[in-house]
Amino acid sequence: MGYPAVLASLSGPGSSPLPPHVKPLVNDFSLQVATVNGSGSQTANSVLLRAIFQMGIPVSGKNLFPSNIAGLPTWYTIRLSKDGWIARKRGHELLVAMNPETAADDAAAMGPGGVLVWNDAIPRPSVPEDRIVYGVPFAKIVEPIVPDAKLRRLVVNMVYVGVVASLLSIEMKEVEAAIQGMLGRKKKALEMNLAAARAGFEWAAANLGKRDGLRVERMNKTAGKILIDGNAAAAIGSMFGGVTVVTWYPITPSSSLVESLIGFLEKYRRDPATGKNTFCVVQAEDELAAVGMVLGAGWAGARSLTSTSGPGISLMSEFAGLGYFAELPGVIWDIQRIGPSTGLPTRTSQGDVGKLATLSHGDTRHVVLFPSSVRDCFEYGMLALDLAERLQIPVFVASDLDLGMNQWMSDPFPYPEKPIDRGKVLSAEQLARLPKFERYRDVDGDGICWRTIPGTPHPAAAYFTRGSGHNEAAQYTERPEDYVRLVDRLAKKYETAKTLVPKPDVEIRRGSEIGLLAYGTTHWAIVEAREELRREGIDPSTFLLRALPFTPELASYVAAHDRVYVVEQNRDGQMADLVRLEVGAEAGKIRSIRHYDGLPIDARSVVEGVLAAEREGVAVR
Amino acid sequence: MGYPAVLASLSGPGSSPLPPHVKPLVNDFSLQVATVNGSGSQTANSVLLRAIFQMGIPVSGKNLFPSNIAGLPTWYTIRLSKDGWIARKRGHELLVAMNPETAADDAAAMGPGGVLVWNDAIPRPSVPEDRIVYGVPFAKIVEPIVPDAKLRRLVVNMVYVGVVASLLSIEMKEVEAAIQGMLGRKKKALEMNLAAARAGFEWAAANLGKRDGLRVERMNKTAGKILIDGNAAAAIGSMFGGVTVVTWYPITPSSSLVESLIGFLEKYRRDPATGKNTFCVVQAEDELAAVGMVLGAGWAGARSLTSTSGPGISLMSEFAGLGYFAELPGVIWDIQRIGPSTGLPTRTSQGDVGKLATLSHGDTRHVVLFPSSVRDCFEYGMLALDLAERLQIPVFVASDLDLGMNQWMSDPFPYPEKPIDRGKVLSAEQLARLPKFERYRDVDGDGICWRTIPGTPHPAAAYFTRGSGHNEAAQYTERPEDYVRLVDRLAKKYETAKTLVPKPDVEIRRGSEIGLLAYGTTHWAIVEAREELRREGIDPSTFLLRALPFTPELASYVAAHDRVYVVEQNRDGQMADLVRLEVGAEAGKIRSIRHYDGLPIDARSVVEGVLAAEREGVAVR
Amino acid sequence: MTEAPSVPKNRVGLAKAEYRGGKSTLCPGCGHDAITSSIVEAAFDYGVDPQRVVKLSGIGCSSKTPAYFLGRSHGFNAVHGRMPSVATGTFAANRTLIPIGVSGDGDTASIGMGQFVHLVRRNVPCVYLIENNGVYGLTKGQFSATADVGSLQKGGRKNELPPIDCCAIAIELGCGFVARSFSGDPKQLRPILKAAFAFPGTSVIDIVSPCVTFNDHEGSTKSYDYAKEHDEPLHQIGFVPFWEHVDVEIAPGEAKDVEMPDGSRLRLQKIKEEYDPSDRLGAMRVIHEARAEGRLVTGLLFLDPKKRTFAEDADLVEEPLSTLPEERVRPPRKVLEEIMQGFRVGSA
Amino acid sequence: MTEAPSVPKNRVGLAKAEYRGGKSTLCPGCGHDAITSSIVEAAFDYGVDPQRVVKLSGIGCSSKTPAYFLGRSHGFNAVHGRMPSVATGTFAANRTLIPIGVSGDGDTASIGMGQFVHLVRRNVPCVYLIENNGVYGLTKGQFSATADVGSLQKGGRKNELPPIDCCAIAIELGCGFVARSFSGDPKQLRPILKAAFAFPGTSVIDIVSPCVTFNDHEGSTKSYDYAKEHDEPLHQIGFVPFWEHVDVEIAPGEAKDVEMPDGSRLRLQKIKEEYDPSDRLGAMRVIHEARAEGRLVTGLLFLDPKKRTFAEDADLVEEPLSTLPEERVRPPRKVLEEIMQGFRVGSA
Ligand SMILES: Cc1ncc(C[n+]2csc(CCOP(=O)(O)OP(=O)(O)O)c2C)c(N)n1
Ligand SMILES: Cc1ncc(C[n+]2csc(CCOP(=O)(O)OP(=O)(O)O)c2C)c(N)n1
Ligand code: SF4
Ligand code: SF4
Ligand SMILES: [Mg+2]
Ligand SMILES: [Mg+2]
Repeated sequence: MGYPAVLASLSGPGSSPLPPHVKPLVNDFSLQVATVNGSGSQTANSVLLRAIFQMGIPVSGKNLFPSNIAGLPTWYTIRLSKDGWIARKRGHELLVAMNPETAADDAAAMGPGGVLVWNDAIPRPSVPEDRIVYGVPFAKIVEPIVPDAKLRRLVVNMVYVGVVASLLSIEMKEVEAAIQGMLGRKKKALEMNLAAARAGFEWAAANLGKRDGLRVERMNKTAGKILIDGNAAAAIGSMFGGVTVVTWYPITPSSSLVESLIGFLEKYRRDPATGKNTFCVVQAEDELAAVGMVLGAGWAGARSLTSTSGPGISLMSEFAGLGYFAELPGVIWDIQRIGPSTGLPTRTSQGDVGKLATLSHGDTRHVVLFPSSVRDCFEYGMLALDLAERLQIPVFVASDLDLGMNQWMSDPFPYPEKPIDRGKVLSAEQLARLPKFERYRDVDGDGICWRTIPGTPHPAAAYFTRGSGHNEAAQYTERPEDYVRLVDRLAKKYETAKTLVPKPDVEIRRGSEIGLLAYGTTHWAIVEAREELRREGIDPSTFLLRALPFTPELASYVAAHDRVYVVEQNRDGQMADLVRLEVGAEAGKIRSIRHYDGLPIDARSVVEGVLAAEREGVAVR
Repeated sequence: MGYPAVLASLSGPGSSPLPPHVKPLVNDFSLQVATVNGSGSQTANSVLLRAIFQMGIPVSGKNLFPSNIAGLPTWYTIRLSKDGWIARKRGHELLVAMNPETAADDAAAMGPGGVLVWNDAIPRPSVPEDRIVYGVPFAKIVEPIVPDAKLRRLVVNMVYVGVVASLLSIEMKEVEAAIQGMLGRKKKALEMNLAAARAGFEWAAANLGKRDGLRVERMNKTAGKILIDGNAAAAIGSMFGGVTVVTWYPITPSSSLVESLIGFLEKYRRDPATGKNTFCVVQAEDELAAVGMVLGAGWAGARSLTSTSGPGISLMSEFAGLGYFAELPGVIWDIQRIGPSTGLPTRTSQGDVGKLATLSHGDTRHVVLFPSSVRDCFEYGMLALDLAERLQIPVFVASDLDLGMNQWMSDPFPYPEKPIDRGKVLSAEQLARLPKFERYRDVDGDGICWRTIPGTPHPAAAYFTRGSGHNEAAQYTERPEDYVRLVDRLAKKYETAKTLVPKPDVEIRRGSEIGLLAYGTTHWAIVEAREELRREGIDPSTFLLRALPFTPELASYVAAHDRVYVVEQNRDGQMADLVRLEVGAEAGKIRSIRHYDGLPIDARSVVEGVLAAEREGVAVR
Repeated sequence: MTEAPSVPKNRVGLAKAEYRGGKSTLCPGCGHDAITSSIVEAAFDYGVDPQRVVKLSGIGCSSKTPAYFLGRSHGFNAVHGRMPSVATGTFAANRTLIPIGVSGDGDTASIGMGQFVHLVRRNVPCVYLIENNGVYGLTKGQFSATADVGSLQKGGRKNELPPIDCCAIAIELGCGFVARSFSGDPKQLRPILKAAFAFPGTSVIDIVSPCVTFNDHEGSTKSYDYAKEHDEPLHQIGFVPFWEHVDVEIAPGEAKDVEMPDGSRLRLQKIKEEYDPSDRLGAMRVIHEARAEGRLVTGLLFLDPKKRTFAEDADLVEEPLSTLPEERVRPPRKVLEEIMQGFRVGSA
Repeated sequence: MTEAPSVPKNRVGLAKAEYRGGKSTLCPGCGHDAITSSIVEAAFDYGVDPQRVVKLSGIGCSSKTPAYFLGRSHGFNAVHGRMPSVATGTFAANRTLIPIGVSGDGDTASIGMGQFVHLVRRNVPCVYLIENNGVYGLTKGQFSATADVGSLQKGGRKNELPPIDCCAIAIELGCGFVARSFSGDPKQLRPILKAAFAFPGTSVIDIVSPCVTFNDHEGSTKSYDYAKEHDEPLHQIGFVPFWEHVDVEIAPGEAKDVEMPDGSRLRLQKIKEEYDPSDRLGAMRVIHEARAEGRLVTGLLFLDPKKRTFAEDADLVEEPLSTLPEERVRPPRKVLEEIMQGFRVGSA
């Protein structure tokens, strides 16, 4: 059409020389879009994110949304980092202010040189002189493109994409490719959105004199990579892990895990011959039922999972103990949000980890995996199902809202090389060759016994499962010694689990007194913080914890350092406590850095935490 | 009638000289009665216990019963201890064997000199030569007394009371007084049982040549004292604590708390003028509902409590977090039984304590009281209600089956001297004088805010309670800083709780390297063990922990010793872990002694645990 | 602020504004907001004392609404599906309170079914509103257990499971006041709400309340269009409060007055056929037939004004337990002595 | 062990002894043991394959009984009140299994009400037995939610709350097989059980099963005496399995045959009045009237043999999901590549 060519020829708003307080920043800043929930800005934000990503620049996108369907403020932040940092960064350098309610606060959060793109239909937020302000008549720009006023409300967002692209020199062809990718299947929407982005771009090119220092420049750091949220990654992993029974009760931020899993299963797991499902998804009436179904299914031989968040975990407590004690496989994803109670349902946290470790009354110890990346989500999607069957227990995967619902860069996931592990299951043929089958006899000495699956066509296959006292032959017993033998074997099984869970990722700095330790999404803040600390003269080691139970690497790590900072996203330092208990007499080395305001942790908080503690520590010692 | 006189003149079975392997034991042994569940032996056992108690001898009675209504084995053990030890003692010196199924094992559990009273209707259990065996034709003895064969099954148990009384020189007048006390209101049963006891006594006096060394002798150590179970004591305390709303869902071993509370309330808490109830008891449909009702009632101004056990605690998890976060008063008694899951529902444990400490998802910390005696149960019945209202939180009381359902000696409970504490409640009059009421404003700086009770007749009284984010004015908020301020205040409130919970009971042995630490019923084993250890050359200090959060005494105690043994009744050393976390760098001093077979812990286990660890420790150090 | 002198006051001396609450944060057009307005109107008209009202809810868009009405009443937004137990405890603590429970179809018929059933069984005094949109609004539109067979989700997925009819369940459980209405029909809903205020036990009101964001499309049976098209009121309802004398004669067969325990009267005017709200099985039949034929039958389905309530079963004193003075809740010294004596001699 | 050659075998070649389980530890005379016997008999007669049966239960005396029958079947004694979810998961994992769920009145009508309702709503294939004694046996005799108004507890306390009728609830929820029986009437219970084995969806069977220890006294409405005196069978029931040809003519009006999906037939012989088990509202009426008059109406209350089941709704492959081989549950490499491409370009 010639049109793109015209656009490409435009080099962005005519640039004037930068004033002294404006530093040029290339591929290393954050931009925030502040809108109203329900205004449909999600697509626009994703387009921006993808366009930058497609220009080869490392990005991460964080959606900060309210527990509300429409009307409350919402923010989307895109961080560009030429160095590849993907943790949240405090503050932002560019703000697109569409929401009058928060505009003042949002603008105030920018330092000198900050760039404000402001919808001129709302009151102009007042900012100090040394911020750069661009007013944009969004309504006027979108009007000619979208005659239907109702639709306009949605499409107007794509206009700011164009404006920002123009300001930052984001290539319009990438913007268009991103829109195409997202809306390719919806022709009308596609055209309207393309037009809106272009209109924004053109208007900005024609009307805004570039006065700020922010710029995007093509790099080559994202080639072949994907952008994906952790919940989708977990869903994909679970599908390739051969999940057969999925149960759920909707709850933010876990719903999208099962919702995308349903999408994949319906597409890829229908029997080619009959069109019938090789999976069963049940929307349960609540989480008590969801976990009961998962354990019933696991008992009956399914690869089963459910996904939930805090309140659901509490409701699963009773069944978690049954699963541990009666040795029932099943996978429970906890996409953590901030509690206690309903808390802030759309804010991230790592506040359940201490609870998961021993969920349920009585003596229980659970296996918990901590994915830190979308790749982990994919891998643990498979691994958790394997571990649940191998260990015959409920396995928890503690993700969080930040990982689960935000967009993360990743290399594409590799096809699994290892076959599915169904654990110790006796077939009818094996039973026929055995002198005797006893469900709870530890014949291998690893605490894990052989089981049979209901429906196994052999008269000796049956056994009785119960949450009350039972002996090796699965018979009811109250004898003190039978009980002790049983729970001691379960403790032994937990020891065995240490050999099966994923090992930590440890980077030792020889000679460093200081070690950082993180798990899950906190990892990204500590690796970035490590570089900042290095500039401050501290060169800490890092330890990415991947699972409970702890493996021996933890004790060695603590032994090798004088002070170990456990960094996490909860008020009470729940993991720091678990680490303290693991390292016993060395507990005095453990320090806790906690970030718990519901926003993803940023590197700066870690740096400040370490520096403050080190200063204090020096004074104390 | 002359009859008692005749009986009193009989000095017990004609005594022959003791063989050399038979040591005389006076007021310092255990006797066990092994029967079949549902055979009605409970009354007979209580009579035996009371008769000995009335002779001034310190006793404790432990009922070991199955999770079954009729047909499975059950045991009742009475320990006589002239020194006043009331923990369980391993083994028994006298066995009344009524149950053919367990007779062999029960008899085998006795050492040389052990005395077997054996119902000659069952096969004679074979015992080594050096045990003393008395066969008793119970059926024949009871037959002439009770013509109705159905009743006979029940009354036969009273015959062994007579036989044992005769063998041990328990005074028949005390046996009769005990029967009178228990059955005084049921004339027919009273007479029949009196006759049965007498018949047993006479038959034994006439037919058994005393050949053993066991004897009961009158002392003066129980004058004025009461014999009571912890659940009844808790019920009494709760009534005098002014409880108004009680909810429950039946579960062993907690049911009897509420059942006896209902009895007391119906008797003593009906309005004298109208006959109407000044309390409301609701049998809920499950524990989720029971705790929801308690917190709803607490919010609305009731003094409310519920009582449950392990599985119920798990089901209460979600509401526990709401109670913590929204600051709702309510008391939850956990009469612990052994888990995980259904576990052994009629066996004792301290396996929930670690869970209660942080019950629910997200960052929560709870106040937990640990009664160790029936007196504590009474006191905490009141205190827990006060603390719940003072701190505006759910307060847990972690008792156990051993304390709750067994009979314990105690001084009678003193009438409370302190008035009921309703905490910070604003009346309409106070509201009228205040410029402004904000529900969650920490005006006093102790983390506890003032509340109003629904129904308060003032237009400013209302506020909105929620489990989601809220600010000082009780308005919904998702702002990160509001959240942090709120949960930090809750943490401060937990600090305040440290000044309000009961202090530990500490006995320091100057110069001792070793400290024992226990809580709840475990206390009785450590005080006895201390004496035994002293004989082994170890003179440990003791620390009776009474509550979470820990008070500063704990850190001082650990600081004052080289090694602190935390003794408890669960597999995982749950309290030892909590103590380790509390003492930080000194965690290395903490050692854990665990007893978890479902039987109440005995002093011997503590002694063996300490000695083994000390030996090992010496080798290691 | 001084009020304009002309603001009308109700029988307890309050203006309508005093029955309002905070600003709604629901989607514009959400059925729940219309119900909120009806509650404000009805509470004002009936002259409910806001200081005695407690507003209780679970979790969901619907459960948020208690923050939007009766700002002078205590409110309690509990956990998902467990409001009934909180209501029960609240009432036990203070029997003079007037609980208004607001729930959603997910909150009641899915996670909350057990507690709902038992609240009704106990007949705990409570105006229990189910703001029924057939989906989980707050979690973005999944089907709830009241979705009709064949109803389409926004993405096009069809619901295969039969709906749970909370009214039918309530009637089966012996509930004394069961009604169904539509958020878009305030003329019907308001008198029903006033009658519920006058009713001393549990009143269950199931209100179709369209979710404009997730369940207001073609193919949904809980959309505005569907509800309007299929709404079949059983009668026209008027509420005559006890303090108003009405001498209007009723032509026989045209209308029927039902007296509430507080003396107020519900006037039910026949529309097509005579409907007898005291006939439990008749109500069941009407519900079953309507369901089979896809009709939305609204109105007062069942009423038994004389049902025994929770407070009677519990034999409570008249005063709130919550504020009984110490001397009425702590027995005297001699009682403890008597009890101790029992444990001394073993007769306790 | 070699068997005596004369032991009769059923159609799957098993002797009755092979349907027995462990020794009961319930109180002698407990109604639940009689139900256990009936299950053994019915399973033997029907020729159920024990290797395909799963026995599921909650917690309670009743819930212990799966250990006492069908020793050759897998059993699962879950947590209190939550057996339905376990049954649902089990069936989802393997649709060829035959779940027998055993529950108590406490386990179902108190703590378990929510899960019960949703199991029925989903029509998960399952023979669901409620061993109904009106009390919590295992915790020593507290009233459950099925206790009748006015029934006396052993200590003399009177129940004030109305009973929950699980049959009525099931019928309201559209359950396709609803029956009530009495543990003391094996002649009626056994054919009902056989019909339930032949039924492909949820079959709810509420069985009055007296608790001899806590609820068999005068004044109880769940005692043997009360049940015997008030039992009013709706019909005499015979079960004619599909593999038996019967040519007996039925005199019109005397009996009625209902065909089950497996070809078996239920023969219902009129006792007093004709009863039509396909009439949902009629069944409700019978239940309500009986309740009001204190009669215990037993028999097949409702049957709809063609109800859609869970497996159809879930559109499952025929084979058990539990044993599908890896190649059927792990999609091939190219699928992952396709998915990755979607996330590369943002079209996923
Ligand atoms: C225990 C628990 N599980 C899940 C959720 C998530 N959740 C919040 S609201 C809701 C459903 C609300 O549906 P409904 O009651 O119909 O209310 P609506 O939003 O449609 O008005 C769910 C599942 C939760 N808050 N708590
Ligand atoms: C969560 C939980 N709460 C309470 C209990 C205690 N409990 C065990 S069985 C039972 C009631 C059983 O009653 P029912 O289902 O009628 O069976 P029955 O014993 O009468 O046959 C209760 C309350 C439990 N096991 N788990
Ligand atoms: S999502 Fe639906 S139910 Fe929730 S506020 Fe919006 S319209 Fe109402
Ligand atoms: S207590 Fe009752 S229900 Fe339980 S086994 Fe005994 S008779 Fe049966
Ligand atoms: Mg809804
Ligand atoms: Mg029962």
